[in-house]
Amino acid sequence: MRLYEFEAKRLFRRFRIPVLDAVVVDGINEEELNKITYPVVVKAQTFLGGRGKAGLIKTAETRQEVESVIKEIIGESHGPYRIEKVLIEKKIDIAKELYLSVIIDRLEHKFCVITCSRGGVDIEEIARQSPELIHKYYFNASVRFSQFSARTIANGLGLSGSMLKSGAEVVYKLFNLFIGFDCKLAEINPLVITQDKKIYALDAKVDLDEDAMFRHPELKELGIQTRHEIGELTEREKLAKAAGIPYVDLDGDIGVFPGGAGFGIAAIDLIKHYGGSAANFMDSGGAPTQEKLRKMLGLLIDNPKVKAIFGARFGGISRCDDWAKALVQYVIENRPEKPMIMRMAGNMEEEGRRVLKEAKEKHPELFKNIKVYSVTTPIEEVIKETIRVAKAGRI
Amino acid sequence: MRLYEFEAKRLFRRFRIPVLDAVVVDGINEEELNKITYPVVVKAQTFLGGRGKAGLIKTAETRQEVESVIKEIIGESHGPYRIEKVLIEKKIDIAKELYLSVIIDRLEHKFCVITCSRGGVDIEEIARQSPELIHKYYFNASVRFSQFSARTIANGLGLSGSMLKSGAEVVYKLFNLFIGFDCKLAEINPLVITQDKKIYALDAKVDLDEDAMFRHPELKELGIQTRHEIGELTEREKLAKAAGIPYVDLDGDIGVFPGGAGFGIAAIDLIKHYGGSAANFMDSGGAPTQEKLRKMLGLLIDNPKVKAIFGARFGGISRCDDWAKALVQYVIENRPEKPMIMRMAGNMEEEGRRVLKEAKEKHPELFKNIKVYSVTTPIEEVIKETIRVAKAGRI
Amino acid sequence: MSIIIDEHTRTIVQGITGRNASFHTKLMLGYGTKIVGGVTPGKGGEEVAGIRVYDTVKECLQKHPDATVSSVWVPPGFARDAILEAIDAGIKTVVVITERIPVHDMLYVRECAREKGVMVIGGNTPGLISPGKSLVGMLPRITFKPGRIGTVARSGAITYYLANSLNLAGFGESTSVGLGGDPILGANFEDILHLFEADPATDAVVMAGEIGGVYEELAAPFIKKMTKPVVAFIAGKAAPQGKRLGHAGAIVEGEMGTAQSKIEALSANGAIIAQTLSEIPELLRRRLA
Amino acid sequence: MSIIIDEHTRTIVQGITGRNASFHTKLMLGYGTKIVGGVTPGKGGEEVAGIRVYDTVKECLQKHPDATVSSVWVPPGFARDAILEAIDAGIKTVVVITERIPVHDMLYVRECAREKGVMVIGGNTPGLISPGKSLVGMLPRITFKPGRIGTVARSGAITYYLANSLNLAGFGESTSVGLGGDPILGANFEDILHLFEADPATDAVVMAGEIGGVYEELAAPFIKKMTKPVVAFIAGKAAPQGKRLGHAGAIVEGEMGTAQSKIEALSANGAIIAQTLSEIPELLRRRLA
Repeated sequence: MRLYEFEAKRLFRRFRIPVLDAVVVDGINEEELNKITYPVVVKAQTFLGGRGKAGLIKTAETRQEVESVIKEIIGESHGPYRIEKVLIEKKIDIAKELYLSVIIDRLEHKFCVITCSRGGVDIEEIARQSPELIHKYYFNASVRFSQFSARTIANGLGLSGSMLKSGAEVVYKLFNLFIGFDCKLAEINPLVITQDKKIYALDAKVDLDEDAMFRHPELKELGIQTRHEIGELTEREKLAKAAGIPYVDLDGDIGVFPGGAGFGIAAIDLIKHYGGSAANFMDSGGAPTQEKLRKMLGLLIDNPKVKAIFGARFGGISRCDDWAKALVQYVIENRPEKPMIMRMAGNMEEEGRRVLKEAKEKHPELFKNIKVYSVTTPIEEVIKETIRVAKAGRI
Repeated sequence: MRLYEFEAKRLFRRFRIPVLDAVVVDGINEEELNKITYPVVVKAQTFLGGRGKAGLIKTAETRQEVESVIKEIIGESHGPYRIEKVLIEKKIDIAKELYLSVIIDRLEHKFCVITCSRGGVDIEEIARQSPELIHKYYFNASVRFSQFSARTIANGLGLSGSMLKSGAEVVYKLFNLFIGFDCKLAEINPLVITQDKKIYALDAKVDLDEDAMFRHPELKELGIQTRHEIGELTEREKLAKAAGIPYVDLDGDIGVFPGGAGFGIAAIDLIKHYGGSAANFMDSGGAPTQEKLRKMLGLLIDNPKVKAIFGARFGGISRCDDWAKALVQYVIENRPEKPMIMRMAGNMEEEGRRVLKEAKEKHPELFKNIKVYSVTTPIEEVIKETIRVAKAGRI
Repeated sequence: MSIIIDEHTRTIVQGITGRNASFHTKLMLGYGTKIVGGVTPGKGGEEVAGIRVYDTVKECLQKHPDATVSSVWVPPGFARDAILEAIDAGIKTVVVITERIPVHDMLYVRECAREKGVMVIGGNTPGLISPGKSLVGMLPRITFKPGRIGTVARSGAITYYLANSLNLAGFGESTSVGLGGDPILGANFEDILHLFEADPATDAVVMAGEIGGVYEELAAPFIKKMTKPVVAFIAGKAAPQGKRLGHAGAIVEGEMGTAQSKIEALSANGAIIAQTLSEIPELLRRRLA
Repeated sequence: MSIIIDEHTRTIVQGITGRNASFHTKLMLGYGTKIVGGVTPGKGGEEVAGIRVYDTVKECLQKHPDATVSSVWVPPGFARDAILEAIDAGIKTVVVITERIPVHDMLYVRECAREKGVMVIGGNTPGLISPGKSLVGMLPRITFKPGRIGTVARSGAITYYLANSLNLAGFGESTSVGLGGDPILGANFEDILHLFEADPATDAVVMAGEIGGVYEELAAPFIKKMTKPVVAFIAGKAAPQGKRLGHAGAIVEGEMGTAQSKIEALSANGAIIAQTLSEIPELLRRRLA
């Protein structure tokens, strides 16, 4: 989960990484703006880089200027984001800009500190053009990070004298923040040294491990909540999120009601391969409850773009009987008319089939648009059938 | 540095190891005693074990009783200690008593958790008589202590069901306390389980590493100060301690003014071997300042029991010139009459000799009782000479 | 023959008293898997499906020293500790069903496992099966049949559909291994390919990967060295870039994690790329002919 | 020949800009010790006694890759980090002058050192000297003369008096090693006895221990296996039980730490026990005759 700059800087403050005094506003907030001493830099809060080039970082010398800059930036778009907040920091005299980050290197399965003596610019660009400027230092997850490593890293950045010590301090603290908050990324770009030999994290980027949030209640104290991280959510995505269902809207007309995420991704490929178009990505998670399964189904049925639903349940940790019961209850309660082409196989399949059969005998009219194939029909035949139905508009 | 039970329990509380509600008093403190609900156990605070047998743990059912018990215990002697405080805890119904400790095993160079299913008694006694009841678990200093280790240890204590979990919690927290406060020992004897299935550290013993105190400012917050740990201090020992000089009073008449601690110990042996008797142990530490050296000398000169002083300086990290200057200044300022038989060799010896020679030429009368041998006289000859002088009462 | 587990393998179940674990313990026993004990701290002495529950893995192994495989079903916050407990007690293969284990925890666990020569499979794996011999995890038995194709996949459901496609076309599996869907895994494609290459009962391997991570790319060079054919199916070709699709392992990250990058790396090293599941049997047949 | 250091040894000094370190750097250089660089973080580029100061050990070793020994003079709170830095950078012998290093720190450092095959001597050691060849630490040169006796002691001053007694009687040292006075040490008696036993330039060993700790007892069994005579001097026979004498290493703890226990263990394994320093040369002479 990526954090906004102003959120990341709250973590920095907790670990005493030096950041500039700042205020965050979502408009002309008198009280906050009264705290400012000029000149200042006003920075749009967004998840994307390249804010400078996009005109989303501006300086202001006076109250009048700062107000006009705030009005100008807030509400602007930046890629998929609408700017809602700006961070206002004192403008400082920069002598040097550096780059520093800690990441997880998934090739090496280690923590990796990356530095560059040229900061404030696109680091990937530098890595391509001047790879010799980039230093990498690897650390095993089982080893305690030592002060000497921090000094060696600061030394590699060309720092010396008192700056070696304050630079090493920042490296040490950033690494500890990375560990302490279960980060996937903790980045300072640029790390600046001022004319008067002070060091500040001028920008801050943090990407947290969603799966470790349960052990960081302190994030809530810091006012940081779990959120969808990339792009704005559609209304349906918001509904799904509220129900704890990973869900992404796509452009097609076939609603995909799969088992796990991996097959959900494959199903989108296969639908495209056979000439159809998926309306969504969705994941049921490990062993969904019947209630969750009904909610998942509802998301698809209620989507006006969806012409047919492709469903697949291969019971592993999830059980076919739960799935069948959820389907039956949903159908009886909501009487959907959209065709559903499904396939059910795996653990507790027999019991699932019994549930479906009983319901169909009892409410034949409700199940006339629903087909549930078994393990003997290849999954891709079911997909092809769904595409045919979606195009025809009926079974 | 050993802690009193009530101090150790403050550390326990910080690590959420369950202890009973308690008050600590050094007499009839109305305010504190009003907090008590009866019956209670009144426990003398002392560094030695065997308080029960010594009659220093007593129960009381009423306010009247508790006051009389307090008056009885405070002021009592226990080995070399005078009881100054008592801890008053609620009396509980004990179902089971266990033993649990974490120590540093200097043979293995590892941390070691020791458990015994029989607690509340002398553990060394059990180790001798029923060694099969004692379990030891070793842990490397570089490895993080895991919850599963705590469970395995609790399991080895015969705990099961909900008690397994609460026992493992105590093990886990005690180990973390041991690490967190740089302990040499953290012991709970007994760890009790009550009739209603609660677990408490009924006693608490903690021995801290003096050399790690600098990184535990939190001890001060907890009201725990550095102190001499074994026995009561003599007045001279208190003076030495205030000056940061390791010093122990002994029974003899030869004041020992050595270099390091190791030779200080050897000198006591050698004085005894040659028929003399040392008046003290003393250690100058790594590289003493001249001021510290003068204070060391003063401790010996001012001791009426001391008839002669044996001094030895082998300049290593300490320097002969510093030593000589300190001696000269002390002699000029204090004009001591006690004979001093010394030997000086090692780093900066030449400069030291020059300093001594000049002073002696300037103040011959002050140095008439002072002899400073050189590297060519064996140290044991100097010791023998000092013994002779001490017996004769003059050079 | 088969890899990792066979009819002689003794296994234990960590977190056995949980809802899913106890249900699947019954299914595993029904399949013939030799489960000798379960572990749930604080529930020592209870029984699940006739299997004795112990408080610690150590105690369990003292009673059943022949157990070499453990499956871990505990909640994610306890997974690291449970895996370390299994490793410390002497278990040789740990099958981690638990999903969404914190990334830092898995990095730590991987190091301890590698140091002790222990294979950790998962997290978020459906488990593995050597059809007709043993099943450790929660794979549906119905779809797997004894045979001579080894399969290895990241996604659970794809593991099932692979076997289903193979079986409908007359093939069966020597062993099917689910690597797991979490972003940091214990065993990876390369580890399993090594075992299949050495297994006399395996004629060919089908591997199924998906966007995100780098495990497919890392395995590619070894495929070149293999004597057995490898068919690869990669999911996520149609996934929109930058959209987060379900589990964290499926985030498209950099150039290395894309379906394109994986397909190119695998194909360049001699893997046969399958576009659909149903064409896999035909691709195998051609290479094995 | 000699052990650990000789005339070819290149050394560095960590904490070189401190008062004691810079003073003793001059003395070491005066003795002929080959110091190639110093390290003090934040003082890179300065010079001490003509020796270049670096910010990190790594940088120092990049410029002087032939350095194998480091002496550490930093304050106790920084010792652990400095020793780990030396080990990480590839130093093979770390001589820790710093005294009163926290016990937990030294336990951790010991493990890292053993894992990497690095010898850590100290903490609270005066250092070591191979007379006429090299001196690392702060031992007073005047008392040491080239010869064929190896000495090893915990206390600094006793190291000096040992050599002094030997020299006054016509002996000299191959190497004299101070183990250090801290309670947890890197190298112990046994480690050094092994080296002396293997050193062709050493005819006999004098070891001096003292009350507290267990290093003397731990070394005793090896003495039995040695071909060279070992004379042992143990300080603390007259120390009152339970009194804390100076540094923590000298606390009498349990039955194992007493002078009596040490003397018995050493004597039972063939060490010759010296009651005084002055009788050591005679004891040696008798055994070497």
